[in-house]
Amino acid sequence: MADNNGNSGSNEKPATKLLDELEEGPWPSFVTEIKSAAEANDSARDLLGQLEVSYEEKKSHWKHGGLVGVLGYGGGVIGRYSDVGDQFPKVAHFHTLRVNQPAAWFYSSEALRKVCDIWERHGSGLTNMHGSTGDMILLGTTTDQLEPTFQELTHAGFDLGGSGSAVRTPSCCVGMARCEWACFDTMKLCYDLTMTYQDELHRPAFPYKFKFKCSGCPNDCVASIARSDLAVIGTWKDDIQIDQEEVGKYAAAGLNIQRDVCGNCPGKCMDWDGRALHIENRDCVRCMHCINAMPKALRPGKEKGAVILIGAKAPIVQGALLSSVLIPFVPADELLDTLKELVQRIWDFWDEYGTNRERIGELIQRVGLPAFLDGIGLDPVPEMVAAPRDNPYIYFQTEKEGDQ
Amino acid sequence: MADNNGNSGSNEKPATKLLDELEEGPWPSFVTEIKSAAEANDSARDLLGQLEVSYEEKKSHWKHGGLVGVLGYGGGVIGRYSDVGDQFPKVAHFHTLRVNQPAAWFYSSEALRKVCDIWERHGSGLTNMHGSTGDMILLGTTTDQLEPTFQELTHAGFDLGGSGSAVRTPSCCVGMARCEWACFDTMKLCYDLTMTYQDELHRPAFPYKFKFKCSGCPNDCVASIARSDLAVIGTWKDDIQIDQEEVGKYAAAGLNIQRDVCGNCPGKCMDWDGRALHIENRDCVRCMHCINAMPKALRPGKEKGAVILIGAKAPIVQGALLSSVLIPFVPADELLDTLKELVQRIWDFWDEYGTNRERIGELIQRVGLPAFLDGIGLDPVPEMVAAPRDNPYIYFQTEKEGDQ
Amino acid sequence: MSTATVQSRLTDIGPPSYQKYLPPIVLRNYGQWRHHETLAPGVLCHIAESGERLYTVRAGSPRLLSIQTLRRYADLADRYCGGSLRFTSRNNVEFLLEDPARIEPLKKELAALGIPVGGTNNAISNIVHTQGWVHCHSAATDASGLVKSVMDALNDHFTHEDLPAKLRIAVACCLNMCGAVHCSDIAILGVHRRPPQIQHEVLPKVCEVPTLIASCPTGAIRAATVEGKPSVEVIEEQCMYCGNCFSVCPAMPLSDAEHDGLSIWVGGKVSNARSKPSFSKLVIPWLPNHPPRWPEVVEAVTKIVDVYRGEARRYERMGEWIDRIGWPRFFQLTGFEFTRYHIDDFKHAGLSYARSAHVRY
Amino acid sequence: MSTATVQSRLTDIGPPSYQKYLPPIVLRNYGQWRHHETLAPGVLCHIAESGERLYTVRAGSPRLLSIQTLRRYADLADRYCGGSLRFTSRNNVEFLLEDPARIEPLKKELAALGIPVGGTNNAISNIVHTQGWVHCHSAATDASGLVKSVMDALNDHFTHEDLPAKLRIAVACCLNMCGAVHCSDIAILGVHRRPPQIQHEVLPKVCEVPTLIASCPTGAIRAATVEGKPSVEVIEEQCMYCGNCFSVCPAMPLSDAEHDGLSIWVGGKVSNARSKPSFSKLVIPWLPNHPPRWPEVVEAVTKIVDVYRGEARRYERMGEWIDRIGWPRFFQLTGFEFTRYHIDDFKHAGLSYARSAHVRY
Ligand code: SRM
Ligand code: SRM
Ligand code: SRM
Ligand code: SRM
Ligand code: SF4
Ligand code: SF4
Ligand code: SF4
Ligand code: SF4
Ligand code: SF4
Ligand code: SF4
Ligand code: SF4
Ligand code: SF4
Repeated sequence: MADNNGNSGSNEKPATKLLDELEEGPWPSFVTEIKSAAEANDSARDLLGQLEVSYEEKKSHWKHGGLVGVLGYGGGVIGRYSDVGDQFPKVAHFHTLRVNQPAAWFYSSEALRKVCDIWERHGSGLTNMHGSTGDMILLGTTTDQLEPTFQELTHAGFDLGGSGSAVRTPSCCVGMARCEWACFDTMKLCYDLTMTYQDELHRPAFPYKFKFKCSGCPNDCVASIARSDLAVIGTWKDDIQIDQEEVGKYAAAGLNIQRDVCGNCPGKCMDWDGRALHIENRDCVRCMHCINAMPKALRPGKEKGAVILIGAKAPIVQGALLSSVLIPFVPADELLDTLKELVQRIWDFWDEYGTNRERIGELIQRVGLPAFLDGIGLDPVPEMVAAPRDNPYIYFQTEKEGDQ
Repeated sequence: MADNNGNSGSNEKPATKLLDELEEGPWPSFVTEIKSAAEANDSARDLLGQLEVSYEEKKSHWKHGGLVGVLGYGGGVIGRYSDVGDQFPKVAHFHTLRVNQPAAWFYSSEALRKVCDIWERHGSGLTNMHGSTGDMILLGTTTDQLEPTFQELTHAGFDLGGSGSAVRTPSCCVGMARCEWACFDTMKLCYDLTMTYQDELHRPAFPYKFKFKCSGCPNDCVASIARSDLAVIGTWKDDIQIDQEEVGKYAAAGLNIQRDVCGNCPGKCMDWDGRALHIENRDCVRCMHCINAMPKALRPGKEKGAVILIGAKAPIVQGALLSSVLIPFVPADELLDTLKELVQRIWDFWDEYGTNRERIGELIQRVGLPAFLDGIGLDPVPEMVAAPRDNPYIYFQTEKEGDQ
Repeated sequence: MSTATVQSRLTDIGPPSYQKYLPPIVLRNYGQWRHHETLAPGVLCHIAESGERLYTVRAGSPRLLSIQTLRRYADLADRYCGGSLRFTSRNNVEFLLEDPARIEPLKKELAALGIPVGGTNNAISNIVHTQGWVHCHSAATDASGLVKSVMDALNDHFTHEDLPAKLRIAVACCLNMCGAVHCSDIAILGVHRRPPQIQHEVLPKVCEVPTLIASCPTGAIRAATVEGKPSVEVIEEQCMYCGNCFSVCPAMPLSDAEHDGLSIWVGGKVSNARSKPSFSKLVIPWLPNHPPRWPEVVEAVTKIVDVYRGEARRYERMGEWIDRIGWPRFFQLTGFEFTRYHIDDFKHAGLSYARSAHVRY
Repeated sequence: MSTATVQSRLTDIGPPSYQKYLPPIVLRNYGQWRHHETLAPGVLCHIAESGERLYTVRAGSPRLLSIQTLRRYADLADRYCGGSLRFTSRNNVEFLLEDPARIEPLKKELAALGIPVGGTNNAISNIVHTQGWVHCHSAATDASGLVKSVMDALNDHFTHEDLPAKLRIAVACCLNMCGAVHCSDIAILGVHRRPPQIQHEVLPKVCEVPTLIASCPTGAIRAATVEGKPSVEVIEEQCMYCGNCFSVCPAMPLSDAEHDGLSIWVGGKVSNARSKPSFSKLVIPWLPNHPPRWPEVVEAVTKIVDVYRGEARRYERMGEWIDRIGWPRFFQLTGFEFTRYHIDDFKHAGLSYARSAHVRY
């Protein structure tokens, strides 16, 4: 059946001498995937053709994207046009849809098949599972297919993700669903945040993009500290739970506890005397190393919550940033409310002072953390800095404080 | 006898209610020193008076310095005028002379007395032993006394130090004179450098000041890495010398070698198994800690030399800098020649590109280390950096290199 | 199709509820996991407080997946996992089993499909990557082809947990770094090395000149009149080929087949385990773009992995290992050349200089 | 005097030869020292390969010395040390003896003169400092008086080696930091807190306006015409009181008796032992100038020393200790307030933020 996407069942397979080489070897091949889609879909076939040309010429054949989308949404679709559309008409327009993944990327086979069916009808039959922000990426369709795809998706329970100067699809680690270390419910928080910010996600109105990521513990399995404007990283306040007997078993099994566990502790707060493991919890920085090394013997404490960090981003424009601590600890059950309140104040400040294409992290770099804190009404605490300033260039605000 | 400095033997002691309080307490008192000089010297007495006023008013009563000096020298004297000269005429002019200290501040009693005698005749009778660059500071005299003081000093074997945009008096640690760890002859090098750069020291012709300091080992007892534009810090290339028997004695005497020595080793390259100390010298960063902790058991290796570092300074203007590695190792006997050659190239570059009041460290910050290295003709080596760059903003010079 | 369009139009429904696709065993033990064990590379067992055991089989994926393959995954999920599966934050697929007896049969089926099982613990996991020539205009290289070439070479380290610690590789095809390579153990980054080729004809029509000028981090762009029309010029010595001007203005393309290529960065990490998160550092400024197999890149990455594997201590991530042995020795061991490009000369450059007398010989 | 002036004029003779004033035992064993021992606080014994032993007695000094006191030192050197002595890089005096039997008599004489012996090993040594109101126009405080007040309080830690490690204090009376306080365990730094009071009358006569404008690190100074004459104005919000404008132009004094004061910084070090050299960090942004005894400063410094002494481990310098326990706990233990001023907002500010989830509770 020739469907709306114009799949005509043409039989000409493009010659893909270079790409064919990428079907060899033990790792699953994306070329095989494109070919597989191309069996039934012309745009996948033309993609193969254009990609072979790119491989020959060592350059991209996509033009600078244009704005396309679905009714009432300002984002979620990346417009893409070929500059060799005459040669490969089925990818002349080849937009992708970003679709909100289910939290922690859990699917039922049924849901997965439903998406496949929709994408078979309306797109190239190619996907990314998943994009590096976390979305399900439906790779390649034409402008007229966007709205029908969208409607089918929503009826199947899926909505579009973010693009442009908007909230981007939040993502989270597997957390409580399968991890013993989750210090808060990452999946629920991620879902709640996504629901809370539907409008900000779908209708870009910020100076630039804004990403949320939630990791259940400091192992940070969704790389939130490196890749999100607002990172929530689980941690605990009280003592690490120790099962000394199990510690002994690790030692008996050959783990060199003093050297490999204590010796690698950044808090320098562990001691193993051959019989008992002592942890000076006051100095523990909650790095997870000892727990990672002996998961049966050690566990995070019971008073759980998260650190809130702000400002990560890739290098463009002023250099890459890692997030830094904004609130050292929020109890797990207060996370959502605290975040809602906090994020609003952050966005208000960003809205007022951010320049075009200035991420929140860059804005903080520009105006300085003290001014940012003033702006959002948060008190400075020493946990926010690796160390206090080492230069004496202090803008004293003598008026404010009175003169002693 | 009323000498040239106008010491008239006046008997009026100024009231020094506040300063008097500083004669109490166990630490030797500078007030007592000034009073002691004031017994015989009017300018010391007026200094006391003016200082008391400063203590009352909480402000300095010195005016912005003026240029004064001795014939043919552009520096070595700090001009100083009082803004309460009417009240304290004997400190209306109160310049200091900076006098090159002997290397590592060794004196004979005879030499010391000679200086005292000269300063009794020509100045306030007050000194700083020593200034924080290292000079002997003769504190307070009048313009007409500068030349006579200078002439007497040179005949006693002393010359002026630096001030202004010139080489400043180099300084060094006690080194081979009394320290078992000196990896090169700090006193000789310091002396040789001072002699080599007499002209640059006495006739300011640079964009700004330039300081040399030489420490015999990484303990850096003259703070060269923090306080000199060009730091020479002794180190060694081969293995730390170990006397295992003496190590055992430290252990027996109660030193917790594993925890306090090995555990503090930044190279993570030491192991103490209760009987022998093993050092993986390849990973040793030559920090000195283990040697400091067990001076009888451990010693630097035998292949001695120094690291050359560049660029330290106090915060004004662009923030304080620590020196950084320029040459990772120069054998002890090649130090002087290497430095002479290197320093000339550095000064040429500074001369050409440095702006007014730009220290060499700030120039390097401004143009970038790669450009500086190009400029002085030194190849980049990884020892120069804590880590390679982490941002991808590379100025590729494709022309120069051809295209591969 | 037609059925869908007549239905009411839904918007802002958000993603499926976070619990919607969780398998029953997960729902039963949600937040009640006690600890875990590794049964084999790629096979984990999570034990709940209840005593229930959940088995995970992690399989590699090219990420770019056809619906045909997705349906195959769905079939496997039905056969082995009660119809449920998940993907990981590094784009692997995870099959969640209740019955340990079914692990081996599943692994066999995966093997038959050419899908490797592994990526856990001290293995190399999947390569986080980006669109490349498959879908992006900015790409200085392809991402998928690079990943395939590198993973082919490293596949044994995916299926065996034979490294000192986790080793995370990422690919990004331009400096926008969608692959977030900036904190990876090994990062492969596409780079341009020629300034933008300004298309003066179209520029005034498609770009706002002030925005364009403001976009350049180094101030290399200034207004100019070209053949009577307002346009811009680029001061070439000030351009470091970041491509930000192209992001805001299509009339500034940087692609140049001969000069584009790859750079290699190492020693970054994300986790807070032991050391703090840190950026990757430059080790090879440029390698040529040699599709389809990028032999120079594969060789360089393999070299790094081999040396790391041979030298690092247990639990030492790439960057932690280099921290201990020092960068000079890293360059010695790998044989890579240290050049002026390795020395930072951007904003915080001075802080990257070796500001101590700590030197290894 | 008259004899001197008729002699030929000597210039550029340089300092005395480096060996000129070395005592014979030093000349005999130059470069041949084997190891050393500490006999008592302030008393070292260096043993040469030859077996010879050199005894050092280190005595505290106010640095600002009258010729009367210097002559007294010379006398002691004659009586005990064959006429030779030295000063240290921290302005102490060292008497070098060959005969151990003479140590005690020398110490007695020093005690009688009110000169403490100590400053070695894990003691507090002398305070490196600067001119202050004694001789400098820039001073926001006096240096000598501060030193005296603080050392009076800490004298016992000079005469006893009772600290976890060396503890180095420095004082600088303005941001020029002649005392190089920037890398000290404890730094006391004089600060201005009011913008320059521009003396428009004299400014055009004594300063070059462009140089003056260029001198400001934050660009706070701009040209202005005041009462018809060329002068400058200072944008007050951009001024952080560094005083660099005053250094280049006398018409820009910053002194303000009520607002000048002291700041306290901790955790810097110079040596490469264990950790790398590092800068001191701000802990108290401002304390009032209260001569003659600066009780607030003395109290703060004493507090820091006491807490450090009670909490740090053997061999931990101030900064290394804080690195281990974390800054939050340092502020807790000392009771100092953490404010917005503690957070860097100068050039590299961003790098000082806490860029990890490493948090202590
Ligand atoms: C699809 C995706 C790469 C992928 O293959 O997975 C992607 C693709 C693009 N990114 Fe990205 N980014 C993607 C995740 C990222 C990430 C990673 C992350 O989110 O964890 C980053 C780094 C983290 C960050 O946000 O800083 C990232 C940093 C950028 C930047 C640089 C932003 C910056 O502030 O430095 C740009 C440039 C821009 O915004 O103009 C960019 C721009 C783009 C554009 C829209 C290029 C453009 O200007 O048109 C790419 C569209 C490609 C295409 O044709 O589809 N993309 N982008 C990822 C989104 C998929 C998803 O929604 O799940
Ligand atoms: C499934 C996944 C989370 C998810 O929601 O998808 C996950 C799951 C687990 N991670 Fe992770 N991590 C996952 C991505 C990450 C990431 C993010 C990334 O790689 O982009 C990181 C940060 C990596 C980094 O630092 O650059 C990460 C850093 C860790 C660490 C810290 C390792 C370290 O020493 O630095 C541990 C602890 C350990 O392995 O000992 C950990 C441990 C674990 C445990 C053992 C947690 C548990 O008890 O279940 C899980 C399985 C172990 C395994 O894979 O070895 N996970 N883990 C992700 C699997 C990705 C994959 O397919 O390979
Ligand atoms: C005499 C003097 C050199 C000179 O030419 O004047 C000197 C002499 C010695 N120093 Fe020093 N140091 C001297 C200033 C310094 C300085 C510079 C400074 O304080 O401004 C430093 C760097 C301080 C810093 O890091 O901020 C310094 C850092 C050291 C260290 C490293 C300590 C550490 O753990 O960080 C050692 C090793 C040790 O003490 O274990 C050391 C060791 C020594 C030894 C033991 C070396 C030896 O074998 O003779 C000497 C006597 C020990 C003592 O005082 O405890 N010396 N030493 C200086 C005495 C100053 C004073 O009067 O107190
Ligand atoms: C006397 C001395 C302080 C002391 O009491 O020991 C001193 C005193 C002055 N210094 Fe200094 N500096 C002295 C060592 C230092 C040091 C420490 C060092 O050399 O180890 C530094 C920090 C290290 C450095 O060089 O960066 C230092 C950094 C400054 C600066 C800031 C320079 C910079 O690049 O940041 C200035 C400002 C200037 O040059 O205009 C300065 C300026 C001054 C002036 C000349 C103020 C002026 O503009 O007229 C002071 C004259 C005071 C006076 O009336 O005598 N002084 N000055 C020290 C010289 C004595 C000697 O020769 O032995
Ligand atoms: S971040 Fe922590 S809680 Fe989340 S999956 Fe990783 S280890 Fe588990
Ligand atoms: S979690 Fe990290 S810091 Fe805390 S005790 Fe364990 S290893 Fe040490
Ligand atoms: S720097 Fe080294 S060689 Fe010089 S005195 Fe100090 S410890 Fe001895
Ligand atoms: S000198 Fe320092 S780095 Fe070298 S072995 Fe000794 S403690 Fe370790
Ligand atoms: S890294 Fe660059 S080229 Fe690759 S997808 Fe992102 S924007 Fe496009
Ligand atoms: S590529 Fe980057 S540096 Fe070059 S002109 Fe464009 S924005 Fe400026
Ligand atoms: S620190 Fe400032 S006030 Fe003190 S001597 Fe140096 S320049 Fe003068
Ligand atoms: S004190 Fe410093 S910041 Fe203020 S105007 Fe003067 S130079 Fe500028």
